Amino acid sequence: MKTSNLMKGAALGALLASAAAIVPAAAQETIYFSNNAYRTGPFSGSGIPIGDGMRDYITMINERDGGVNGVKIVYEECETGYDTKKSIECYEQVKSKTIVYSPWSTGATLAAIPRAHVDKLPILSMAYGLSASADGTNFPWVFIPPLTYWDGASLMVKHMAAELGGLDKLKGKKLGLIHLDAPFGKEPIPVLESLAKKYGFELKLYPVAAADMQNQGSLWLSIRRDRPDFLYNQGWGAMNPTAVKEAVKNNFPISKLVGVWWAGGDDDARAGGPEAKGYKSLNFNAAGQNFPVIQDILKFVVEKGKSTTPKEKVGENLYNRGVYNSMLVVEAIRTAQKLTGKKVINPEDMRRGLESLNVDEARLKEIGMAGFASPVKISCADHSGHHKAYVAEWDGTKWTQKGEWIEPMKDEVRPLIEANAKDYVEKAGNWPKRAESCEKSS
Amino acid sequence: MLYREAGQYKSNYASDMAVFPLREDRIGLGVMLAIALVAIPFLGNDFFIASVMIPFLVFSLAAIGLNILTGYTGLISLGTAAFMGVGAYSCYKLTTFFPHVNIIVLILVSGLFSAGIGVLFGLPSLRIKGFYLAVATLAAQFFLQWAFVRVPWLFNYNASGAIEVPQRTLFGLPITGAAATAETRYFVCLGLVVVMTWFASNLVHGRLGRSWMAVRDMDIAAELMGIKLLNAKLGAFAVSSYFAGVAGAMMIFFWYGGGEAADVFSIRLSFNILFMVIIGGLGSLIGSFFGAAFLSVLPTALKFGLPALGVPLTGATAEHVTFMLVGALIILFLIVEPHGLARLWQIGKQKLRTWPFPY
Amino acid sequence: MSDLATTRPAPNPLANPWIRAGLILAAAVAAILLGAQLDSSGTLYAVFIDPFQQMIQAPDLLVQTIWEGLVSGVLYALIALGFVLIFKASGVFNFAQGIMVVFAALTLVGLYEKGVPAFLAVIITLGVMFALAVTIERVVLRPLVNQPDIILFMATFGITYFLIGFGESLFGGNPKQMIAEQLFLPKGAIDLPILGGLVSLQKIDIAAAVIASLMIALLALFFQYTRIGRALRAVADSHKAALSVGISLNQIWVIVWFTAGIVALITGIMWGARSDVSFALEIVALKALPVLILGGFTSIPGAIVGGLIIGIGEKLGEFYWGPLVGGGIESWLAYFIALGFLLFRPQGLFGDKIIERI
Amino acid sequence: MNAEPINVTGTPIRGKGEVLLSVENISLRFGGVKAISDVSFDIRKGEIRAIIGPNGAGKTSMLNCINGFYQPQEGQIVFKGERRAKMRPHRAAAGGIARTFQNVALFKGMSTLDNIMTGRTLKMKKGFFWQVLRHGPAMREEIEHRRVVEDIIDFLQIEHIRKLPVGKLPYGLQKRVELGRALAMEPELLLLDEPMAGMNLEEKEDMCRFILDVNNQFGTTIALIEHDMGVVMDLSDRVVVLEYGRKIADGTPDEVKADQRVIDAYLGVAH
Repeated sequence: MKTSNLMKGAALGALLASAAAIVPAAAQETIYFSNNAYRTGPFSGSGIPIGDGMRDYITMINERDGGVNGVKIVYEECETGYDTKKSIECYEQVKSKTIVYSPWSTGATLAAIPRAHVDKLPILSMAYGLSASADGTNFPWVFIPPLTYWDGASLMVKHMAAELGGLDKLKGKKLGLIHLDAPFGKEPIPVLESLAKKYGFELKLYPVAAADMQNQGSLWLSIRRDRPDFLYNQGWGAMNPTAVKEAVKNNFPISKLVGVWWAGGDDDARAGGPEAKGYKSLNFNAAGQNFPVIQDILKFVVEKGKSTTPKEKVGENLYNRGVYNSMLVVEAIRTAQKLTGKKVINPEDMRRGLESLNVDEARLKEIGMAGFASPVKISCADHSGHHKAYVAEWDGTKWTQKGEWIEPMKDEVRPLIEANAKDYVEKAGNWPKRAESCEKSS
Repeated sequence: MLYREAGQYKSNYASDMAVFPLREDRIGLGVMLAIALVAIPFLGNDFFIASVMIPFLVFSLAAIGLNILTGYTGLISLGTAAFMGVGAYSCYKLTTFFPHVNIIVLILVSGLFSAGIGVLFGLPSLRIKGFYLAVATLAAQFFLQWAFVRVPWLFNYNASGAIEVPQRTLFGLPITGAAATAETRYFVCLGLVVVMTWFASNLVHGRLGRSWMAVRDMDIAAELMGIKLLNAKLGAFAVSSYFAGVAGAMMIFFWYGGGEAADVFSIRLSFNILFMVIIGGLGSLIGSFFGAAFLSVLPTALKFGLPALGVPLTGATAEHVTFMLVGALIILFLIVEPHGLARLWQIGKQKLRTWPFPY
Repeated sequence: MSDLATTRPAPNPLANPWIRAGLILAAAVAAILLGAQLDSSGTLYAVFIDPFQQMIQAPDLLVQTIWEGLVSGVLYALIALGFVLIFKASGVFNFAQGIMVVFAALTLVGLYEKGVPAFLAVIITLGVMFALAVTIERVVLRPLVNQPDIILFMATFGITYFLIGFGESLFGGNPKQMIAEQLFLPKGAIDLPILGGLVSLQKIDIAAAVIASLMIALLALFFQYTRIGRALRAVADSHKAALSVGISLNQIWVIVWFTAGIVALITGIMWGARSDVSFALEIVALKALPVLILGGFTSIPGAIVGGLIIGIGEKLGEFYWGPLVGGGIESWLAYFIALGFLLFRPQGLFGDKIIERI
Repeated sequence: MNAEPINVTGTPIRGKGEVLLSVENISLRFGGVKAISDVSFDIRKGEIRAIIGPNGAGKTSMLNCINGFYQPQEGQIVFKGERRAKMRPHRAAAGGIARTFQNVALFKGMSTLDNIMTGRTLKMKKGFFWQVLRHGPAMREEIEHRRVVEDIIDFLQIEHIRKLPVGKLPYGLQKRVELGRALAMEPELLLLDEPMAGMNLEEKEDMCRFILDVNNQFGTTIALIEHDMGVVMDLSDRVVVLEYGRKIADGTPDEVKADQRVIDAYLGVAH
């Protein structure tokens, strides 16, 4: 009897929850922002620091500044466990409330893209998701700053060339791509293939099935056999620490192993022990606490006990990336407020704000992020910006910047993106034509 | 006094052989259909319809499919999700080959591909039984899931490896693609599920269904009665996979709306559908609905319902509690009624039949 | 009583239209393959000749591959062993064995992170596994006694779900590092220059193989020479007969689940030391299932031999034949190997004979 | 048994009809164990043929050979003039051989009605698509066969348990349902494996009556294994006696009763 009552209650609750969907926004001057978090499941090792960073930055803005131009941001998390089904549930749940959808998984982004264009809800997929969505003409509602996986792949080639001493030295070299055998993992393949053809290096693929993330033995044997000169790791979750460990175990020169930015978690590198020193990863945000913005988070949030993050975890690479993502949200809100003159903005306004987003060096300094990231500018046609990133290196205890910020090969990537976007739109059939006008300022 | 068989005489075999011989049952069915057709679309909001009802319908259909195999024929399968995937990918391919054929026809046809693959992976069932077979079906699960990722032809060589759901219409109304409203998608799903459930009910009440159950209860005796084990078992695999395939196509076209499909049809989903069948009741069609309702609606209800009730559960904690609660409820239900929710339903009806004088 | 139990004589497979169609199809495929020439670019060459040439040309890699397969085979066998123990004694197909591995390892690492000394943490973890065994016996097995197998199987799914939620809420879901050094597990590798190449054997892998063998030997002794061991064997033969001679089933179940818990902990430590401790391990545990069908659900030697066949088979397959189809075949190859064996021995390599009587 | 007069000699052709099935030099081994060695006998149309023998004599194995469940290593079976070394179970069923089992082998999860309906499987021809619709031809066929099944239910007097799942029925009734299921196949040859095992006297009498009625009314040939000598001697026209897989006697009940080897086999020989 007890159970049936409980079930009834729960079912009723679900109805109530969905019925009460509009409440928070109506409260007073607040902006509601829901973020898909994954603090559970096999990927939570990455999900927790990211979620912490995002939440703490927003809390800091609310605490320090009293919100954005006086409007507090109500931040809520919808737990997905990195599961597409739950992400879609979250989308349905928040689509009428949030000003921007933050999917936090490539699968969730892919599922949300068509819906968002009908529901007119902007998606901010920061350096993940569908690379082709950088084409603002066809995807007016999707934003993918500061760069795409395809840019990342081109950066890898540039890095390789820099190590070897020039693009012409690439000829005859071998690049291995270890990737999760899923859309996320396969994203860089087309760009790498086209670059391999152009520069005459050989591309070897090493797919890792999701079930075998921690069971990479035979894959690394193949790597031993093929002896690639460089390895690019498009991995996620438990796959990354395993890859680092296996590289160490198989005597692969660890400095030649470069991860995509999502393979740059502190836990990923730490797994390899002292031998992992020299492991590299692409990055578009700085790690560490030596930035005014992180200090402010410590001061206004962590030390006041308003965060669940332990102090020593603040400033870790993925935490800072969460901070960066929230910064983009906040800056876009600010831009939207300026554009519309409204204080409380709606998703439509948010889209305009994102499209006109321009965080230059000066602005970065103002918000305490000088040197934390490269400037970001999004335009009507270019929803990514293809901004600079750098190669980070693990020094045995933390991530450090190695070398300069490098520009992706925009000339190579952009045509591919536009062709791909066109292809996507054609296959989808009846894709809504862009009706939203561009801002004059951008 | 409402639920009585007294006074309802059957004067011919046809009426005695009806699936719902009692008038009250038929009225009950009508009421349920009315609720599904009228009350839910009018009273439910988008979230309820899109995230509760459509998943429930899709899972019910998949559970019916698995129930035909496991509940009626006694063959355990852990590859349901893969067979669903075959349906989804076939349907996707069919939409690109035949863009002008109605999507519902394509969905129904895509089930045939799933049925074919199901028969192929059902062949070992002729030699092996029980848990051995269950593990053998895992071969199907992992192989097919690998193929969904590794065979680029299946996803039209899309760079992202994802599949898109194009917009298709029925009587001028979009029923797939992002422009289709939750209500239209719900109505289409409901229609398909009702018709296919009717088909399933016809099958299990006829000769084929009896052969399946005979194989389940005592395969040797069934063989000596002249039932060909090969045909019965492979037939069950075919029909079961057909249902799974249609459910899979519906899942991608009416619910997910495209995206990272290979990931969706994972072993987890196979397990979930098996839970639904067992919790709902092996060998019971209505049980499949109960099981699907229990296991697909409960987590959603807990996640979004508890906070609404004022229980301060957020994010991760809610997820952990959901996992623990679902686990505990599975065990509890098995202890209380190992024959599933369908048996509880029957007992309830029996009580009602004799109420208020049970002796 | 003239019904002699027997295996039935095999029916003539050719009489069957389905199988005949299958054979025709296979013949057609073979003909097409033969059409492809046997030169170095043909498919046949790539399938039947090239891999073996590779093996001969680089024997060090072959040895390394087999070693890798051996080690993962040992670990699969360990997980499978947990299944077999429980299946023998209680007839339960314990799906939760995988999550028990994760749970045990997480408890160990979690306790260490909370400041408990490593070896004390091991002891406490053993205590936790014992408590788990008692709880499962009380809450799950006892009320479900005499239910059909599939119901008990489902109940272990319930346990799995519960443990996932419970484990994550206690220790968090992020991957953790195994405290291998603190447990004095060796690190580093031994590089053997053989056959004109270098074969590197990880010390942790050697340790894993040694510990696994030791544990299997201990279990064998335990079964053979102790009173509880005899009782366990009696229960495995017949529940009712065991009951009738006064063996307490409940006690036996606790012992068996606890033993499986110990096996799980050791598996967790070994696997955790090789990669990391995280919930993703639960999926790796599924690999124990083909091992089980290969070795038979009730045979401990079967679990070991099966583990080795699967481990080595899938590594060789992935390494030499995987690239032909784009790689990643490791995720399903194990099941196909097992299936292939099953078609010839439906009861597994060492399983009890299937008897059909009427 | 004696309460009811039994008209054993009522049908003139009894025991003299043409041969329906003959077993020729059958040998069956399981590994090293010889279950049946070189046994031959025949069953004539319309007779009741009993197979008796002590435990382990190979009686059930013999029935299993006849309906193709076991395949003898040597010897042949000629059924309705067709000679074959090997028989497949469903071929036997299609040819008109039905049977019941020593330990009831009913489909426990199904109702009495459904159990007996499975006996009609071979007679039902409507294809898959009509079954999916369960209307028109499929429904007509279903009703037509239901009628036959209802006749059998009437005949066996099990109307009251028509819709109950058979798993929960008492043993005697289960045996009766099993007989009904075999009858539903309208067999030419009915194999009964200890149809009266574990029954009380009253149930045995009922079962005897059913067997005789089946034999009389439908003209079904019956081969039965039974331990109750009284029943065997009263019911059967001819008896074959097996011991240790060999045939030791074959003839009318009176002949068999008088045979010294049979007496030895049953009472034991003083060595």
